[in-house]
Amino acid sequence: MVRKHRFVARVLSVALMAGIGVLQVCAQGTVPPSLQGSFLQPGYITSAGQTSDAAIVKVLANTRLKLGFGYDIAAKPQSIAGAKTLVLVLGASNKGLGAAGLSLEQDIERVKSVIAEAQKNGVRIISMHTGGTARRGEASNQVIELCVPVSDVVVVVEGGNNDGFFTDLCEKAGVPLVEVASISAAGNVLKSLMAQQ
Amino acid sequence: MVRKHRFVARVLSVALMAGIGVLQVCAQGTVPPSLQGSFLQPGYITSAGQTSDAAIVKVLANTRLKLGFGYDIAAKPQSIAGAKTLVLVLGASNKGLGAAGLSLEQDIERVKSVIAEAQKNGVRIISMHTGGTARRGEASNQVIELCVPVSDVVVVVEGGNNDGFFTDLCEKAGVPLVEVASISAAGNVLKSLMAQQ
Amino acid sequence: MALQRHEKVARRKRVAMSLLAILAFAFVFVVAAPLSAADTVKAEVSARNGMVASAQPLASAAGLEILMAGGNAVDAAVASAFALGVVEPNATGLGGEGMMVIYLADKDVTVAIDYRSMSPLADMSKVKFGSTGHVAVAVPGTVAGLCDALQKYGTMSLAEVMAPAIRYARNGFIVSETLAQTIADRFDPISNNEALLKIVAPEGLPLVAGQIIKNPDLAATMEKIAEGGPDVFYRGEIADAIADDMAKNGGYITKADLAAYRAIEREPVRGTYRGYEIVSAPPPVGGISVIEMLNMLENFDLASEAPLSPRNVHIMAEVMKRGFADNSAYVGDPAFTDIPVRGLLDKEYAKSRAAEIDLGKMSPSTKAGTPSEHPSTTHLSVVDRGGNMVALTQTISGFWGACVAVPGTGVILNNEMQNWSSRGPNAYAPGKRMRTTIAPTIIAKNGVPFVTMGTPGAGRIISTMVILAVDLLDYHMGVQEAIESPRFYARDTEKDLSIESRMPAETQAWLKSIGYSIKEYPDFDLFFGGAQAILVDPDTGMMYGGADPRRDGAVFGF
Amino acid sequence: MALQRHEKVARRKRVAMSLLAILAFAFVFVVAAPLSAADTVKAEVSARNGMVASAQPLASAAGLEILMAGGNAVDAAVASAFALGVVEPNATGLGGEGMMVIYLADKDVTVAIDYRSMSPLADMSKVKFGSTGHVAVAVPGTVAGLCDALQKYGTMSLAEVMAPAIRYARNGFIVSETLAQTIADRFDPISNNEALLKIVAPEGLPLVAGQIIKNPDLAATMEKIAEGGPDVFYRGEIADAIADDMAKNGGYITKADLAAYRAIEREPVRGTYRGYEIVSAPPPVGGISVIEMLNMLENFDLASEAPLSPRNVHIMAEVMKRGFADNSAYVGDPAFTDIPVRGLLDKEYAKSRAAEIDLGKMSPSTKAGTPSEHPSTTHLSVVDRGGNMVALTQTISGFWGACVAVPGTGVILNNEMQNWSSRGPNAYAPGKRMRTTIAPTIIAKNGVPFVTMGTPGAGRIISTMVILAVDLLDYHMGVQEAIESPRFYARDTEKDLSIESRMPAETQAWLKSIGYSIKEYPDFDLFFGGAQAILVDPDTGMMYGGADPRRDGAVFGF
Repeated sequence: MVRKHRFVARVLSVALMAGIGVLQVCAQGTVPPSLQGSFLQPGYITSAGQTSDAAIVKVLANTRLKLGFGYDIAAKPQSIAGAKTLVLVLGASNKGLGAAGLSLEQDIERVKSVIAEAQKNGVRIISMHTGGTARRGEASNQVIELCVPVSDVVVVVEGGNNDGFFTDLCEKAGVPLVEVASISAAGNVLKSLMAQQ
Repeated sequence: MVRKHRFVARVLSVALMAGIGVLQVCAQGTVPPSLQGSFLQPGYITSAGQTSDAAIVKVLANTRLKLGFGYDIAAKPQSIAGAKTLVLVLGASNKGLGAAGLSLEQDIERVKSVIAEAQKNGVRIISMHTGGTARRGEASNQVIELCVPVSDVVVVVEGGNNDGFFTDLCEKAGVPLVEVASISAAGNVLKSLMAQQ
Repeated sequence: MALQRHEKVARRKRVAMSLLAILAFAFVFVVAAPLSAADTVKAEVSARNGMVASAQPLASAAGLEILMAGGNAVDAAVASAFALGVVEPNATGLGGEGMMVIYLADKDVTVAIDYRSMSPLADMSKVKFGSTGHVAVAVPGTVAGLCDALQKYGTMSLAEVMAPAIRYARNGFIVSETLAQTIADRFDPISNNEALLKIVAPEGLPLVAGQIIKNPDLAATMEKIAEGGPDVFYRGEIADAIADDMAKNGGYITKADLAAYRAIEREPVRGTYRGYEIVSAPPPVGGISVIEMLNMLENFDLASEAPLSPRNVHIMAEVMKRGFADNSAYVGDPAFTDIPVRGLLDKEYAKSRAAEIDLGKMSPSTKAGTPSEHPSTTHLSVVDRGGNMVALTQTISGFWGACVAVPGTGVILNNEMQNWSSRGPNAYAPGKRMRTTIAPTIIAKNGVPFVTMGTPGAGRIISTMVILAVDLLDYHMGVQEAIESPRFYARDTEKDLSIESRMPAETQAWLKSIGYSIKEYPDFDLFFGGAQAILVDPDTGMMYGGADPRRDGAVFGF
Repeated sequence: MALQRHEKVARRKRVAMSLLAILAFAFVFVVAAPLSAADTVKAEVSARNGMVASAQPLASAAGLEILMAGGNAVDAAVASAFALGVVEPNATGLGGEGMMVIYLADKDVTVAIDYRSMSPLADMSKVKFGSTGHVAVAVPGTVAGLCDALQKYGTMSLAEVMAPAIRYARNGFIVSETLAQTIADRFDPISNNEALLKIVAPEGLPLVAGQIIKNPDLAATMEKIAEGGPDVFYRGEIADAIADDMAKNGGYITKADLAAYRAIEREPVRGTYRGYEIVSAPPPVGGISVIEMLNMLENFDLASEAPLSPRNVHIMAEVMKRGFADNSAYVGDPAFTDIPVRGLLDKEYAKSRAAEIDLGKMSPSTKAGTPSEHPSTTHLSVVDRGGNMVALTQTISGFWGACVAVPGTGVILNNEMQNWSSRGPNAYAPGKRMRTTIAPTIIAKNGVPFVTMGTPGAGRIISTMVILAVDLLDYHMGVQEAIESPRFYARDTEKDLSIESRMPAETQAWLKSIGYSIKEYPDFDLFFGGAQAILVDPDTGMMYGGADPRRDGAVFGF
């Protein structure tokens, strides 16, 4: 079962983090060695909440880092066929939802179905929050609470975790949290998470 | 006596003006034929009241019309030695008086002495007012009242005679008044007044 | 360090010292205030010799520079409009369109120049236009309109008036919070277009507030136009680039479409309101509805009650609904649709419409089927020393238009094709201009121009123009005060009355009691548009300019 | 058509409807006003990201353009200063001089750059300097000062920041009423100089308001400096032109004088006033006296009475007289005179001076012998997004300076040589800088810059700066309100207390009763200077700019 595999990975990573003296949160920008290179190609990027931050992550991944990920801000379960890594970019955007013709509830249903598809196929999940305080709030919190517990790692750019919301959620769910200072640095973390091709 | 000569000229000019149907004021910009070419070189320009309009008349006369007049905004009696025509540019300017270090009273005394010198030597006088309404007011009126009655002709640019002040003074003193629309036109009048060289 | 608070408290204490002080204070204020009767968030700007009010300081500075170099209002408006295309690239530009109303005092000319975009000549009746990408793009009109206006009614060369815009594009300018937000919000479609991405994310990541944005390709494009005229854009090098990019990406615009484009000089629509003459932008845009609504309002004595009294807001809301219904039913491209212009502008017709209004209860809405509009529009007002006035509203439809830039040119293309209605006078046809609600307007009194005004704001443009006219002409507000007064919006197709939350509580309560459902927006919300206006005091010639605190507007005068 | 009057009456009626309305109105005003507590003639301008306040709109636009292109406050101040030299040619320019106080927030640098003019190195002790003509000219410092400031503290190239000034000089700009008046007033000496006449009377007659003035020679000169740096002016082509013109016309300035000129970086004078830090321009200019006067005022509780109460005006007048007397007695070029800077800035010394003041009667004046100063000065304030501030005051001494332009260069020369005193610390010496009263000043609170301010106005500069500081710091006025508050001026050497006629009648009556003779000026008179100031709210970072209605100032922000 996928669940069991992930449980083992979590125990290992928690043990490792304890070993380097950080319990819930990795030292800023550092990726736990156990996770380095542990995510397989091909990857696929979508938003959770229609934030255009997803497009930023796409540009980072594909234009700058040449990772060649698939991308659809409003991906459906069938979109991720063949993918081995799913990148969820977290944040609810009214403008994004409006442009996509979706309500927040509809988008949450969409994200749930994509996550279910990923879990069914053993696709591992990276959740990223790059929008800072501007992408925090009640609506964004809903998608964050949905995605963090099912993630294999969470990457948050400075500001987004000012209130410790990610820290708490990750601690509860036993998911490693990597905090970085900038969107650029988030890109570097993404690269180090991916297996060398 | 100079007075007698001027009296004859006035009678002639009044008669002439009556002949062309204008009693006190010539048709705009026209110079009575009796006055055309009747002022002799060399000419000399000074202010009455330290208005910088005197400098404008100087530029008109010398730069544009090449009349080669002498010039001193604060001319003294000895300045006009040899001149046959005196051009008084009328207007009291506080800034001009200040720059020359003169009070209005002192400048009026200076102008009186220059006029006396002119009359002594048979120098004919052209009074010009080119400053419009900006060069009218109590102080300017004092120099205008001093100069108009002793002039052989008065040239006023539009605006300066809006209240008929020059018309009344010229009528009382029997001095021909030429009204013009612009400073440029005043220059043309000056040229037509001067004898051809 | 609460210095500011300390000062405010100190000031309040002093002011509160005596009732007499307050009364004296209010008295001084009323007597000394030049035109504005109430305190305003933004200061009203006054000047004597010329004034430009636009949505961005550099665009206002461009117009000011041209006015101070001796240009007339048209020269300055064209300079500011080209500059807006650089400094508000999300809202307007060479790839967009607009409409301008010109009043020339010396020649007594009043004219509207329609440089609205048009659909390509190919049959696109089976195409789903969408809101982004190459099929969303209509043939742009800005270059033709601005060049025509300058040539016919300006006094300067294209090179002179385009110089500031070229400078800004080449040297760059600081990205504002507003601009950064529009980049971030639209980054998903933007990231699909390499050419646009190069402009707004030159290092890959979207530019953020405080960074410098440059568009050297656009500078070069404008230099070519400054030298070669509008043909460069419609028949030459830029036309080639647009047509190539369209062909490669499934777009429909060809060189033939571009070559066929013409700006159209139109007779403005004219009306009167309580003795003032209203001159506004004719169909296919919204001035006709502004006048129709004012005609209806003339049947009510608005000035007898306070500006936001329950009755007055109700009357205006009912008038808006009727005006919008007629707009939807009748307004379209006059070359393709017979528009009953006279009928819509008829005072008797307005009277009969006004008679439908029940002062005691909300009437149900009437007609349906209006197209959606978008807030990516920008207005500009200019007055020069000669009393010449220009009111100009431009747009690329949505923010960042179709999210398509033409490679190598810096030109960002509109998404006007989304503005077609499914049927009626605004149904799609090849070579037709779609309806929008923009309504640049000039108000005169006894033939002397008095106000130039306009606003972006999509569907709210027409209602906001009506509110401004009523504020100025019925309530005698100052121009900045009028711009800042609380806005509201009703439409035949919408169940809610949209209001800014500053609307008095008792008015809101009464409106609810007679059947309205209220949708509340924040105190100052860009949803209701971001107006610019200049008022010239006919007695003194003094100019008073106002800019909307709902947007980063700037009024400069000298 | 008395539309305006009609509107005002209508408005007054509405406002007068009830006492309640008036009270509500005053309340809204006090609460809503961002900083200004009273209505002002000119509007206070607010902005968040940067602001330029200068004496002329195009000069402000130049600074705004530089700020918006990402320049810092020094870049913008230098751009505006060069632009002022073009658009206020009667008051400042390459042939003049000035002093600037710079505060750099990021580097925590506070520095004054002295680019005051100096007398030529030749012995001119037997020369009567007069107020016009070549012997009145001192070696100009503007080019050295602005280039030094830019190089050390700016971020942009000389070509970038000079571009707007070059553009204005080449394209020209509309002559304002003010500029036309200064040409007319000085036309007598101007008409004696062919090169200057060519600039201000290209067709022979003086340019009048509404005409375009250009200075293509100056544009070319500035282009050469933009490319070659200040050496072009002090050692190259322009130096040749100046020296040639001097030699031909009996002037004393040689190429050696120009080559020897240096702008001097000085420690500003510093003081405190009720907890605020005052940073101002050091000798040979007037900031030291501003601080001395404020030190004296600190001994009185001004805030306990109204701004123009009889007692307060009396105290301030007595303080002004003492400060001016000390200025005359002690201030001169610090390279030639030992100035008791510490003594003059000492709080105890100020206290002993303050103790001389009899609150019940006017004291006779004390010391004598101050040089006359002239109003042809211009001030400029800039704040950028980083909190950097510049206060800069420039001059060519009298309007149109020496009324001498250097042929072929467009450069108009100063008449600073008239500013020597017959004896004392400001007596003439070769290579010495003459005293003037300019006093660009920055006020900080807890090390955070708060206000940048300055004014032209000859002898009134120092007293006006003191009034502004008191208005802002004691009376907590808004910046525009402070600039517009009625001014007054007392000096040890003058028998009269000069006031603007808005001074309350009871204050005037009481002052007369204790021995003052009053010289009344109109409501707003340029005699008292034309100030520009920017205040930054330390809590919010919001910038508030004020310009003086006594002059054509313009504040632009974004």
